[in-house]
Amino acid sequence: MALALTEEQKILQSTAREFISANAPVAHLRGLRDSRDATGFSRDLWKEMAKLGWVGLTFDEASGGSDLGYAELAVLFEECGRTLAPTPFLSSAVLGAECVRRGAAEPLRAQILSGVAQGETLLALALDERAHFAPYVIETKAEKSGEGYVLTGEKGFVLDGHVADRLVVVARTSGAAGDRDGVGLFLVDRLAKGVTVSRTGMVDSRNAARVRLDRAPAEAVLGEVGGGADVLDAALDRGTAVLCAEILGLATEAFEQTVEYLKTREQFGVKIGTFQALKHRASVMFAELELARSIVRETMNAIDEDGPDVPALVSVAKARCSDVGSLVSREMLQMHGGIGMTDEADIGFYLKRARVAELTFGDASYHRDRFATLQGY
Amino acid sequence: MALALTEEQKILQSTAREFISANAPVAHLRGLRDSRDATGFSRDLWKEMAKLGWVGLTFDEASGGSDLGYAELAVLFEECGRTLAPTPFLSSAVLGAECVRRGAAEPLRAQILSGVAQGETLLALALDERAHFAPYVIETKAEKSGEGYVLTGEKGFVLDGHVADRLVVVARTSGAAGDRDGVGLFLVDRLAKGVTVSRTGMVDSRNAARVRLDRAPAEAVLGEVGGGADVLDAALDRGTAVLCAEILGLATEAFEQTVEYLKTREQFGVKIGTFQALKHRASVMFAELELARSIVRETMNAIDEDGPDVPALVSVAKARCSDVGSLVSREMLQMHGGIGMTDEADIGFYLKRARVAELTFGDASYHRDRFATLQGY
Amino acid sequence: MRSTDLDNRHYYCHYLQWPTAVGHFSKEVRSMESLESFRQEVRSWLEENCPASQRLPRDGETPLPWGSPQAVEDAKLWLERCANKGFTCPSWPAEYGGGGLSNEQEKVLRQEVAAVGTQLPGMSFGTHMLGPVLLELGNEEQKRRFIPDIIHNRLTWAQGYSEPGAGSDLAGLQTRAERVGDEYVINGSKIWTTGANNADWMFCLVRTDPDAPKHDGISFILFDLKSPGVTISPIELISGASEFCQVFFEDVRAKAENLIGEKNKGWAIAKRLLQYERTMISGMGGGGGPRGGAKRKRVAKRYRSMADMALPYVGEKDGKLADFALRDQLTQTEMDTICLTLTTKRVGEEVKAQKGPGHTASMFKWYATELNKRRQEILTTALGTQALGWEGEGFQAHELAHTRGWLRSKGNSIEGGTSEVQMNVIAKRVLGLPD
Amino acid sequence: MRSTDLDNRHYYCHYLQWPTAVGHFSKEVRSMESLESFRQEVRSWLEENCPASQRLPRDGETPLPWGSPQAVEDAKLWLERCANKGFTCPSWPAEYGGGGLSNEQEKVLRQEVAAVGTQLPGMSFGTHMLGPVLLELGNEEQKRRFIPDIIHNRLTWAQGYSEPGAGSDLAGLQTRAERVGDEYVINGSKIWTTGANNADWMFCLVRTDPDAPKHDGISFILFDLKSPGVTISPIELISGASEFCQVFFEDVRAKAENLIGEKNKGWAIAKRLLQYERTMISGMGGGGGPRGGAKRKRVAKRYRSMADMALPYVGEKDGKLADFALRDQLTQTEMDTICLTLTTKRVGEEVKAQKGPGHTASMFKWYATELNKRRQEILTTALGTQALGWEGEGFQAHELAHTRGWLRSKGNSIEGGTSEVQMNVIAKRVLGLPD
Repeated sequence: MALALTEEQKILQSTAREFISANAPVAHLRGLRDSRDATGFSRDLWKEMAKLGWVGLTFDEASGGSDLGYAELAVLFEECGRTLAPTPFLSSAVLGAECVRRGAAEPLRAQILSGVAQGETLLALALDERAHFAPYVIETKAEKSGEGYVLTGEKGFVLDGHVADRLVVVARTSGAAGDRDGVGLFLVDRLAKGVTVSRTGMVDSRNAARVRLDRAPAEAVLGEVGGGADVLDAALDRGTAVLCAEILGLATEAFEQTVEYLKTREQFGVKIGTFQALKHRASVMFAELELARSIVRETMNAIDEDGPDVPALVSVAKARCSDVGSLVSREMLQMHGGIGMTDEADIGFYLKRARVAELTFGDASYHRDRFATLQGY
Repeated sequence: MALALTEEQKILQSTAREFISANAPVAHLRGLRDSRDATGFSRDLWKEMAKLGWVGLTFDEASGGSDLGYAELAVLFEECGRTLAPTPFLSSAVLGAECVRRGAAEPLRAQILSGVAQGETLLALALDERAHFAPYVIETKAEKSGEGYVLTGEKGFVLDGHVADRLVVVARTSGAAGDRDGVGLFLVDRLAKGVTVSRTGMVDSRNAARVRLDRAPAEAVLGEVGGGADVLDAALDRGTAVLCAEILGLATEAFEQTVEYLKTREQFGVKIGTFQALKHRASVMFAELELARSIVRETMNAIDEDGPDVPALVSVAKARCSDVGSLVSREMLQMHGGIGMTDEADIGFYLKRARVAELTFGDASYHRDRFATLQGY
Repeated sequence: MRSTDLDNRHYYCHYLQWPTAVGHFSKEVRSMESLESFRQEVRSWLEENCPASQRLPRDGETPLPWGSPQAVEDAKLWLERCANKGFTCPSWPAEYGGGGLSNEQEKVLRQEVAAVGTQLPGMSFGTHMLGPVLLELGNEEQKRRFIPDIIHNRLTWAQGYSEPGAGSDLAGLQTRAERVGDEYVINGSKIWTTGANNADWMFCLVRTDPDAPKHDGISFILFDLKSPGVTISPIELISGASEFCQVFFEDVRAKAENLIGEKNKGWAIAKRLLQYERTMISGMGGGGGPRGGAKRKRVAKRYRSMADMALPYVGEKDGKLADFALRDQLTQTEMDTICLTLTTKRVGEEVKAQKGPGHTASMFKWYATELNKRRQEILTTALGTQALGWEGEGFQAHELAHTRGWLRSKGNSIEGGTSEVQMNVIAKRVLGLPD
Repeated sequence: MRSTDLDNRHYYCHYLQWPTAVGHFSKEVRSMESLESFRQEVRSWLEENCPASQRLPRDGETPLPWGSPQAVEDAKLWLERCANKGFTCPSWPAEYGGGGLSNEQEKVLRQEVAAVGTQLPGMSFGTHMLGPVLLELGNEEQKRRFIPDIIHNRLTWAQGYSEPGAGSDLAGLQTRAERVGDEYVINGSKIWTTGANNADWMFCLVRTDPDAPKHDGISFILFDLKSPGVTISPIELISGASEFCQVFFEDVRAKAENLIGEKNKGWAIAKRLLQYERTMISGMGGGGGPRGGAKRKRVAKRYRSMADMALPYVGEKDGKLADFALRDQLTQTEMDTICLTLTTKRVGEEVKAQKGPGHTASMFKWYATELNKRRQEILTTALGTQALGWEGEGFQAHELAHTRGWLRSKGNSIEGGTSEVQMNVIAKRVLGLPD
């Protein structure tokens, strides 16, 4: 598959850019933050995006989707990244939906996915129990109770957990924290008894929550009981991949704004873009971004071909995008000087989102370690 | 103790600079290399240095020394570093002599040390058995034989081993490779039977050898049998410290020559030192060197006070000097452009020596690991 | 951002030991005996005058809570007592109320102050930036008018330097001051003015000749911020509320007698003050050390403050911090901190003979701020998602403080002259590279 | 160093896949049917004409030793056969002896060539630098005189660009050429001339108007290196002997008809050729891939060539390379290599429509050479003291080769335009930053 965008993808890109810059510029996120909006994103906007067919872009037609690929989905995430648009895309339409798609039986599967595709149903993945990404370090317990399971434990950094209708909870039926075996995925109604959700105020003004489970009943098991790691890993790889696309968009926008500033800001009677030290740093950013763009595209192609390289490529992509997002957002701030430090400017929003995305699903050194392990050294 | 040089140290510095730049400029090393000199350094020069009292600078008076400190010795090593002067200073007067000073009984101790101080006796430490510094990874065996010990094994990267009169061989009486216990230091006559020494041609045109021991008899044990690691560690810390001083001198000289080149070389009708990107890189080098200078001085003070921080400070110094030597020598080459790539210029000599010194006694990451371990984390 | 946010200073300064007493106004060397008697004098004065609440508690003592009414009262008293002796500015001439001490005496004073577990009070923009400049370049009348107030910290000063269009290029400033009678009438705006909303007076750069080349039309003037026509609005930062303000001037009237140096020659004064500022920023935290003095102890020092912060989040493996890449980076930062601290000490020793700060201040300012940014980034990585909170539940107070501190640290390499400007200064002034 | 050391190219090129056939002289698109018949044609031609010794051995075959008399003979034969078909320069016009193929045909040719496990022969300064420039900017007579020779590799060309005082600032060159009758008389010196001691002719930049602004007095001329007055001395590098030479000219006579383009307008030609050079440096290694074609395989690819080199020296712990800091760096380098390779592919796709190389060639040249330097440094660290040998016993041949290669790699970011120059080009041409 090609790494350059196809004509169709270019059209999707320009449609998305137009729609998102009109409906969800950075001011949109700022407004939600300043008004301390209880949802943290616009449900109306989300439904608009569903109507455009974006939410179910990769779902099959039976689930109300458009049967397109991650290559197309990445185009949307890149555009959302440019304006830092807050939506439940990652939590519902990728993480949650991939778990359901791969793990749920019909008719539950189609029922939930079409709800998601229509922008009605929101999902969230309740995974993290530590401050660092470690998907098998699970102590939340799933215990047999009658026909089903009840779950007990505590989860943090649950993206969009505060508004999700259903939670996909990662819990353990056997083994010890750190074991890949014994991990299962359980679908839980957020309003079920024993479920307590509290929103946590994040630095990037996006949405996350803590979830406490106290013998909360599961409505269904996704995948094999105790063998959920296969589904989980596939969902996480895809979630990580689209997060990379988001970072790529964010960093591209940050870079372009910075280059523009270098061309217009004057100090010492000249444009600051004439300073060679800044030029060289801009050239470095340009190259690093070009490399990021290529690996993101390749990763999406591999996902769409369901190739055996997906995990390795996802790690290359996340390591690189974490580093690039960090580099570009820091340089953006430094090169803008004092104005970048003010809340009034949007620069801080880019810096904050880049840092959160950097740590989400493992940072660069996590993914270098994972890649090396996958390569067997 | 002060970190700035004292008046006495400044006098020593200028004496040393005058002597070494007159007698051992880089051309001296080049000449030895080009003539494939069998010794690899000038014995006459070494005796001159002995006469000046430099070789035995830190030895006590009973051993023919001047009873001065490592703070003074470091001044000499810095100056030797500036011109890459090849001498058996490190091997004989620091590594070997420290082992003898700390481990040998009188009268052997004073006899050997005064031989060293006079520039007559040469010592070498036969330690490495791996391509990476790992002082307790010793498989060379010391076996009881009659009154004494015989040694069997193979050593590499033995500095000045090809001309040493006596070798201090690190060998094991018990335990397994990697254990600190069971390591002993044995004094061996290089001409004894069972000892085969072959010189290895190193990239920095300095002197190293492989030593094969086939039931070679030890003349004496230095320190406790099987408890030689205390002596060894102390000697290695001091050897590493003076090596840091050498790198500091080397890097300072490389930096000064580079700044001078930036001020004189013209391209595009201007001095290349006007280019801001190069200015900033020069400023970075300046700062990193200033920091290196301070830690080298502090380390010497700690050695002279025999303080408990010596191992930690040595690791800080070696990590920093390894990095600084590498940074400055690479920048020296890049900033000089094509001329730096020619053998005719001296720049390659600095690059090569910096790389060898970087890997000698552990590189930066080795010493960061050691420091963290010493700090208990 | 031109100015220094005092609140943030501890983020990048607390691990630096700048030799504060470089001795700008040293006198004749006293003999060892008289030094010893001076030491005794200081010691008993301290015993009598330094309130217990202003010292680190001795073994077994219960510390007074910070900010308790008693401690606040004591702090005022301690400042007043020190100011009366001139000890807030120990080396300044006694004729203006300074301590009048020699270098050696000041050193003794600081040693004894440290020995009782306290610090000399009153460090401020007045004592460390404006004061030294006034003593060097002000006229007699100006010194008599302002120096005693500075020593007693009677006025809080704001620094009117940066403007919206003139950040790194400070000399591009556009705030106008026109002479009208014995006053100047000021119009324009300043930004990044630390603590302007709590300050009494401002030392301010103004353009008094708009037609001259940009460096030649600037003057350095002092005026009361309570004057009519001054409007002050605080600035919100990416890290939240800040001490920074934007200050607007509309026909503000300043007395002409408070113009320092010559009219249109203010640039040299401005630069001199910047050198003092850089020294202060890069070097703060000197003064009171731990009880027990500076003698090298026979126990190894511990350098693991970052590791201790990281451990609860990262965990251990075989007795080592479990994330090896993080451990390596963290250790390098600890090491660089040690080296930087030693360098401030060494350079301090080397420039002892010199008067005033040298250009290496640029190196310290630049390196210390970049190092702090690095430190904050590494700790953010170490704390993981616990470092990503903004407010509310789910985060401990120190975690939220870390997040704000991390964000705030991004300004360190901009305020007080950007890192880029500092590197230019090093290249030009220290290395002598051509323009 | 201006020129490219062919011998060293594999150090930084072998892991790059530059789309070699960007199609500078593309023709009309052929229909799929005729393409398929072309493929059959090529396939049978290859089966008949490509000697077995010039292919990778098939399973079970014994490879012929490289450099054996048979292989050398076969290599000549293979070159001659390809040249006769114009396949050394597949897309060049048939009228000058080129292949005259369309983009699509060239692609098919390369696929089939790869499928039999070989490469198209004859890559040289002639085919990849001088040839394209002559076709674009030479006159008819010059094309007829030189292009066929280039296609057949009958002449080895040297590139007379850099001078001792003109490295990065190529246009500062001082070698003079004065018109005397129908000749130019050349005096001066060139440096970093790759393979001049084995070359037949030189394409050379000379100053034909010393009074004009520096870019306006340069001409581009070809002449025979066997001419009287040419002296060639090889240069020894820090890594040992090299293909580089310094070349001195004393009243060397070149025919005026061999001046390419207009007199004093040679700078534009020089720059154009440099773009082709950068493309070649950053992109070499295209062409023959492994047998089996480019279809994504259903087994995961292996990216561990550096780890495999490091393992025997560093050892394993829990199945991981035992030095964790090294493992992290090494992995980053492997990852960056993957990303760079993909980027050459992506940009290749994106510029397919464009004619000739674009300015991103600067990015590839810069990034690939810096990446190779990084790779060499990491491997040096991995090999430890075994990477520090120069010659003689105690080191394996591949270890000594590594040492030389590490040293040689330092020149990569200087020759062919320094990294600094490439970054300037990116900033100006790609990002549009002001001068």
